[in-house]
Amino acid sequence: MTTTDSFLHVTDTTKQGETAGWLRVLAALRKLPLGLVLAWLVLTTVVLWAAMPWLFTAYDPLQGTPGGQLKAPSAAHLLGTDSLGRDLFARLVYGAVHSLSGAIAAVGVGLIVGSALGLVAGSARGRVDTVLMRLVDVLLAIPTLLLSLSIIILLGFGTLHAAIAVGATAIAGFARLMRSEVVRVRNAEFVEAAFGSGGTFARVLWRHILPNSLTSVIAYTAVQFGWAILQISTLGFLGYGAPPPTPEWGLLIAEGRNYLATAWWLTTVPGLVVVTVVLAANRISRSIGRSSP
Amino acid sequence: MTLYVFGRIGQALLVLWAAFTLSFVLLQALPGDAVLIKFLSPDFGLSADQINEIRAAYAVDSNIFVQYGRTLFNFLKGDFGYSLQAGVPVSAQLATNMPPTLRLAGLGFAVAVLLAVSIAFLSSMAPFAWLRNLLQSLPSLLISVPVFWLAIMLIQIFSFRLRLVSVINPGPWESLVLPVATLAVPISAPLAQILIRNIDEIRTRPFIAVARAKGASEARLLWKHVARNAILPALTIAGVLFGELVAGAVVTETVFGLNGIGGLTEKAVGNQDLSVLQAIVVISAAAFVAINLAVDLAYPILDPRLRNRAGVER
Amino acid sequence: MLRFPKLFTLSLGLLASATFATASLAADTPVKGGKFTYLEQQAHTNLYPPAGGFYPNGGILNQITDKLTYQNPKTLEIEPWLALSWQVNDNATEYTFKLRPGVTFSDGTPLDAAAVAKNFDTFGLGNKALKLPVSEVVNNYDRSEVVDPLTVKFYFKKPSPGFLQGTSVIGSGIVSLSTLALPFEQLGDATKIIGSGPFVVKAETIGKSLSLQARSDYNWGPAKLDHQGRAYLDEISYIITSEDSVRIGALLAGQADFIRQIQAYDEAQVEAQGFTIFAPSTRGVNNSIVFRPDNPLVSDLKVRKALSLAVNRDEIISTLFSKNYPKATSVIASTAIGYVPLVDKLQYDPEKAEALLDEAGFKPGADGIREKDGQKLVLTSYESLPQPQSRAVLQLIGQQWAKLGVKLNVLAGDAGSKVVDELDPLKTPVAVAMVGRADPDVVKSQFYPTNRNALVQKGGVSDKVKTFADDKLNSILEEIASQPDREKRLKAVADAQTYLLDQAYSVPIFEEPQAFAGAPYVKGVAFESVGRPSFYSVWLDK
Amino acid sequence: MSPVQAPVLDVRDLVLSYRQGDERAAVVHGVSFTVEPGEVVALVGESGSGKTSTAQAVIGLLAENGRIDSGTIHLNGEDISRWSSRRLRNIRGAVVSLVPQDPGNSLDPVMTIGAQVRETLEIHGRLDRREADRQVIELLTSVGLSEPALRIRQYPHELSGGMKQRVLIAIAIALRPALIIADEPTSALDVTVQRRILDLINDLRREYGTSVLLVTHDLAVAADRSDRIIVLQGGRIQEQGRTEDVLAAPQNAYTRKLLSDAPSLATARPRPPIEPGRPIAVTVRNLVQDFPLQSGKTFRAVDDVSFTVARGTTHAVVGESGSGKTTTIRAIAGFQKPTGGEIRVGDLDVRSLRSEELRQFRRKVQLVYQNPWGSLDPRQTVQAIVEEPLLNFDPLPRDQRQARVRAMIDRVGLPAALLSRSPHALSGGQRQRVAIARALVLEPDVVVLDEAVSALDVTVQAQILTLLAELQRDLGLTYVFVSHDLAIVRQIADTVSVLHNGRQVDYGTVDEIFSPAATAYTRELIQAIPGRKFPRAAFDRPPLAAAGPLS
Repeated sequence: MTTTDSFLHVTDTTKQGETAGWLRVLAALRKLPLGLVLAWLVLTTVVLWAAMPWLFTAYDPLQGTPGGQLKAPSAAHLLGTDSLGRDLFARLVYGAVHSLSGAIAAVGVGLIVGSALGLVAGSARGRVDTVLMRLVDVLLAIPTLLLSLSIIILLGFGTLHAAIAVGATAIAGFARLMRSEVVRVRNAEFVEAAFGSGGTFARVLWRHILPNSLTSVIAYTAVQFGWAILQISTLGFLGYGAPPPTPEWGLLIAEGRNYLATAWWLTTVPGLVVVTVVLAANRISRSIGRSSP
Repeated sequence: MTLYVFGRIGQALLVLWAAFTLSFVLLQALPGDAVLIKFLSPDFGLSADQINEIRAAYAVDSNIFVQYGRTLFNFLKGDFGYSLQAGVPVSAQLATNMPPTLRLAGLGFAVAVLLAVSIAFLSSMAPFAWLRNLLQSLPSLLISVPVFWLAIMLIQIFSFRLRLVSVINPGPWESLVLPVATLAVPISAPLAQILIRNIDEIRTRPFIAVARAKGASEARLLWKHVARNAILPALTIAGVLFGELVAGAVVTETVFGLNGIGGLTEKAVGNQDLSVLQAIVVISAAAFVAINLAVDLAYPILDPRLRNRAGVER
Repeated sequence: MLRFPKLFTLSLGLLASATFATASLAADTPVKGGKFTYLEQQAHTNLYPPAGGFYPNGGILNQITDKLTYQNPKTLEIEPWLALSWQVNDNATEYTFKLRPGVTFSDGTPLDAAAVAKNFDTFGLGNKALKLPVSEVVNNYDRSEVVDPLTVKFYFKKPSPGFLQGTSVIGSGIVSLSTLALPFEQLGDATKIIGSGPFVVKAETIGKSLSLQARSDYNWGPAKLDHQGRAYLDEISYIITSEDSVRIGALLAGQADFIRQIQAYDEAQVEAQGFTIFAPSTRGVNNSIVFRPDNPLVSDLKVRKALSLAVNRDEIISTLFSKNYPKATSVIASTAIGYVPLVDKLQYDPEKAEALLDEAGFKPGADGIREKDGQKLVLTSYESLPQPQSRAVLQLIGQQWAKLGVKLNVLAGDAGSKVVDELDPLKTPVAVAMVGRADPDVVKSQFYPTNRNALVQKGGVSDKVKTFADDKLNSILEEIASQPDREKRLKAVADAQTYLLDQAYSVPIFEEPQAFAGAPYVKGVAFESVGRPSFYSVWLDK
Repeated sequence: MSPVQAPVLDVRDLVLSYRQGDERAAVVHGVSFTVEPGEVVALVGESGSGKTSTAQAVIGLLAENGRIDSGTIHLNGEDISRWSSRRLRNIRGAVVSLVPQDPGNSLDPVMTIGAQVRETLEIHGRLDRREADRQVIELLTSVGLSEPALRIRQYPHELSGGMKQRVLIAIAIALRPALIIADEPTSALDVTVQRRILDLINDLRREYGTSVLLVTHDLAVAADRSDRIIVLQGGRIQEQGRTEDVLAAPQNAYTRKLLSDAPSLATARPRPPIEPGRPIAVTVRNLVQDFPLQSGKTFRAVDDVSFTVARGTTHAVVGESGSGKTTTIRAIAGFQKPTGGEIRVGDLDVRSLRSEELRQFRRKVQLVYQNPWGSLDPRQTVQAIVEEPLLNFDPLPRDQRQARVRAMIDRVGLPAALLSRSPHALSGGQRQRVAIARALVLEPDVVVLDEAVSALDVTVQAQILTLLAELQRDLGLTYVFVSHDLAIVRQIADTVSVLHNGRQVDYGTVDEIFSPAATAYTRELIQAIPGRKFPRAAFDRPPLAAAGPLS
């Protein structure tokens, strides 16, 4: 009932003249929850940081000003400087690309491997399903942090390797979700109807099962994105993250914590940035989860 | 029913064995070994020959299959081997480190459940809409905070600035306040999210309307009808929460400098103290498997709908 | 709501510091008793005395064991302790010690000639069955002889001039026969270490904390100290607190009395609040970076020279450190024995550095990084956790080198990868080096292939080295370890310093102190000659 | 029922609205009616008519975003329309109670039956535990539940749908309220159960003198069971009056349409008999279908069912839930391999088909599902849905393919503008038309319809049935039609199989089945069909098109 009504309402408004086009956009935006708008704003800003950091700061993130170290936040250095006299804001801005790409790579690994596992398990069923899902159980049974640390030691240090290590621990979650979604969708009548229309297994999988399973997987991906940022920064904290002087956020928090007694901003601000970005990712995930039909 | 129970136990043992094997392979693949790491330290100033002798004495270079067989056999006997780094048997290390971790994890979990349940129920009962909204978004915030950062901040604020609790030489309960708070945050958040979602979902069910039509008050609805139905499905994430608990314990114990399995893990990874790591993996995997098994077996008892699942077919 | 208690605590703090100030005006008579909380950065690894070179190990051993001799940290003279007197033959192959009577281990057994002989037999020869390694301070050891219950004599195969000083170091703490009968791996358990020191291990939580109790019958401290008899403190609580911010925060918040590893950037704040900084010199090889010439990138002397010239020590010290961290003027510290100032070999000259790199054939590439025959001049080094701000120092050196077109990767790896990679010159062409010991032998310890082998020469533990070995250097180092004549020995030390800098194997940066901080009421803190704390004379003025 | 007595319920000018985003949408516009003591008033309307909202407002259970904008609701003389929820609590259950729509989901799954019935007594705080238990057993006995002492310790999932509805009725009558609101109390139940439940409500009403507000979409039920009828459409009352009067002489056009569209035995006109000698399109012989159980045993869902369907005719498979009717047709459509017996469609033996043959077989047999909300992929457009079967088989050029899709959409009576819409933007009837278009686009011989109209409102139902008949006539289709609704079956089918517990109890032409010669079970089914009070053939309605031609 309500969906139909709101749909009709939307079509009505689109019929109005184009003169007030941007007003309508504004009105639509106003209808969005404020939190969601802020979340997108945060994510857009951070993506811009990653893409064009030079637009946001004139300082070099790697070359500090010797003698200008550990300066408190001021007009010249918005967020102060670190122990080598590097501008913290510049390091945050330039670090976005490392943290984001790390998180994206991690989620990518989990998404691709996990979803593939889940898709196969959920659509093949039977013995294949049992074996794959027990395998996932094994992955879950090994403490995630221990697993990521071992993988990093095995692969060597670096942003990418940390991402893979985090991604490996995300596989199980994706696999489970994908499988349950596939099983749910597989049992839907429209899937049987698609087989009834003469669809082959591959076509039905591609046309119906996959697209209908994806909404929750995408919502989960957004959550995992935030989670991956946290995990990568935790690895950085434990000394297994990106090598210095990479201004990766986790490393910023980790390095900054030693200066807490003297320069509290060095760890507090990057921490708040991470919280904000993860929060934004979670908020967006919720909105994706809700919009699913 | 017994067939089902035995089947589940068999599967659990299989998962445990696979976790042991996977971790064994993973750990063996790590570069270096504990002997090298320990004795190569320049503080000993040992020569190459001396180190080779020590390596031989610890038999670290024997065939990997032999080692696997021996380790597995020893584990089955309950012998976890010897920690090269600490110079004590692993079982002794576990004996000293397990109780504090169990205490921390147990309390952390209890506080987390309490927190999650209060957030979830208050978020649907609180008097003002803005308060309800605030409470509903609280779990998102809690889940977004890096645990180690939170720990550092809590210490700075509550111990060093406000001087409310001492982190050095604290009393037995004082020592737990901040770590438990730290640990509870990442555990409570997903739990609260699930509870909120379940509560929202249960509240739309027809039987709630029927209970309302009986004249039930909101409190009665919540406690008698919503609560039980909403909490039951949350049990299924107990295993996952346990994983969070282990990861949280590593970070918490590291930051607070507490002794426990988490701190032990962190050090053992750094020193590649394989026998310690292997023991930790097996123990946590066993705990994970046991928790999931317990949930699986207890679920039918708690949920009447599943009670006669294996008996009469519906 | 929050503001009020904050104000309250603040005023309380002011009040407290005011009381402290008045208290410190009181007479400086040591107060007996009290519990002392000491925050250590890292857990001890093993308490076999020769393993005491590791600071956390030494910090404990220094309280629970006594040594034959006492090296006066001010004069570096060797003074009596457990040995009342000693004799050395001319070519330093025979040492005779007269022991102090009435000394007992904490388990009640006597500390006599037999016990001392067994200790040095073990330190000098090792014990394969028990996996006990040889001490790095005992060179060319042959055998011992118990002359009478209070006289012990040691024989050496070759001259061992460093042995007398060697008896005064942490690594030569005397432990009971029962301790020496234990296999190496059990010596990680502090409660099993039975010494004769002023404190006894009461309880231990491995990796976390240690509780020491004063021995009330202790009466054999170093003879020339003012303080004799038992320790003033009743109890010392060692707590491993690896977080820098927690250690400093706890000290300032009054939760701890004394901490190790306070970083230079916190010094100002600590002193501003009336706390005391202690930065005893370690008198050994300076905090340096060293090259592994087996790696073709740094096999050319010109390259090493250039990199050395491009290091701006003043900038490093002014940015990261304080007055407690003097600029290096040679390979070893200016307070070390055998030090020769070599300032002219440690200049900062970026232009010359560039010229040398050009000469060596490394030309700037498209990305600004120099390359030669397709090989980019990209170097890698692990940070060294025990060294102060090692990561920051390396990053700053990396910045300085970057101006030259040289890239330095700084790794912060796990202990395992670090140990393995450090053996491979191809993986770690650059490393951080530092060792403290108040004897010229320290230079040999640092660079000799079968010791710490800082340059990773062939003949050491590593099987990754292809060719590199510097026989000339090694022969100088051997000379240091075996030359009985003091003058000739010091000459060898000077030669070693000159040679190491001429070859640009080592780039000394600063003289590394051990930095401690104590609460204002902590009095009588002393340090042995290389900066390990001794709490024997500590008392609490509160 | 004397007019002097005050009405139990007096609703005046009730306006209800729901908040949607920033705006409010009114769903009930000024509804006024009364319910006298002891009277049954039926609130009749299709989905979206506002009948349920009105009933919810009376018991104060409007959804959170709903609101009474104006008007009054007098219950026993007191206006409760402005009462706080706290105050409303005191009358809920005690003065006014509810028999809900969906017995399957209306009992708390983790609470015993006893506790749930007792709860009403507890809330209105009267008794100690033992006395309460005694009353609970008494109540369960009075609603005709067998073994009440056992039932109070059971959980809802252990009870059948009809038993659950009895429990819910016991809850509703526990405190002898003045008014019971019965919101579609039987629409989720089989006809025979439906009849017993409605009888029960009627008996209890008579016994206790309680008034009933019966909310239903089923005019037949309303006709049989109510004293007065209120017809709602679009939130407005179209007509209200004594049931006999409204049925006999409806004043309002909408009411007339409802009456003519409502399927009922009385109004349904059987199709002309089919001429003998038509070729056989579908043969089912000795069909047996077993399902393995977890315990290792097997459950026999279909046991020895045989029938044939002549080409161009409609065969109805009739039965209550669990009778095996759906299993039978799924086997025909090739979605299940029968355990035993034979199924032939044309000259194909369905049992022997392997995967690719099975796929080709789909061109001949198509299935239309009961629920048009679940059988269409929510992510596809109408165009893509109808086009998909063509993509699976005929490598037609794009423009030809689209032309066929457009033609088919037009054939099922949908405007071409809908092609770009997605299913959730369509009404239920439109969706079912799309599902039919998808089934027909391959030009199959046989269409299997699984309760294809039972989820739809009566007016829509009538339209779809008409469409199906037309398509059969024009395209010569053979239908296998599954239904629980004998009234519809009588209208559309030529031959009928009646299934009961997996066995075929009756098989023959429509006339034979509806004749007294049928078995007792079939007769019971027919007896249970509501709508007996409908005036016989009062509204003329053309019979559905006759069986299709032989093409």
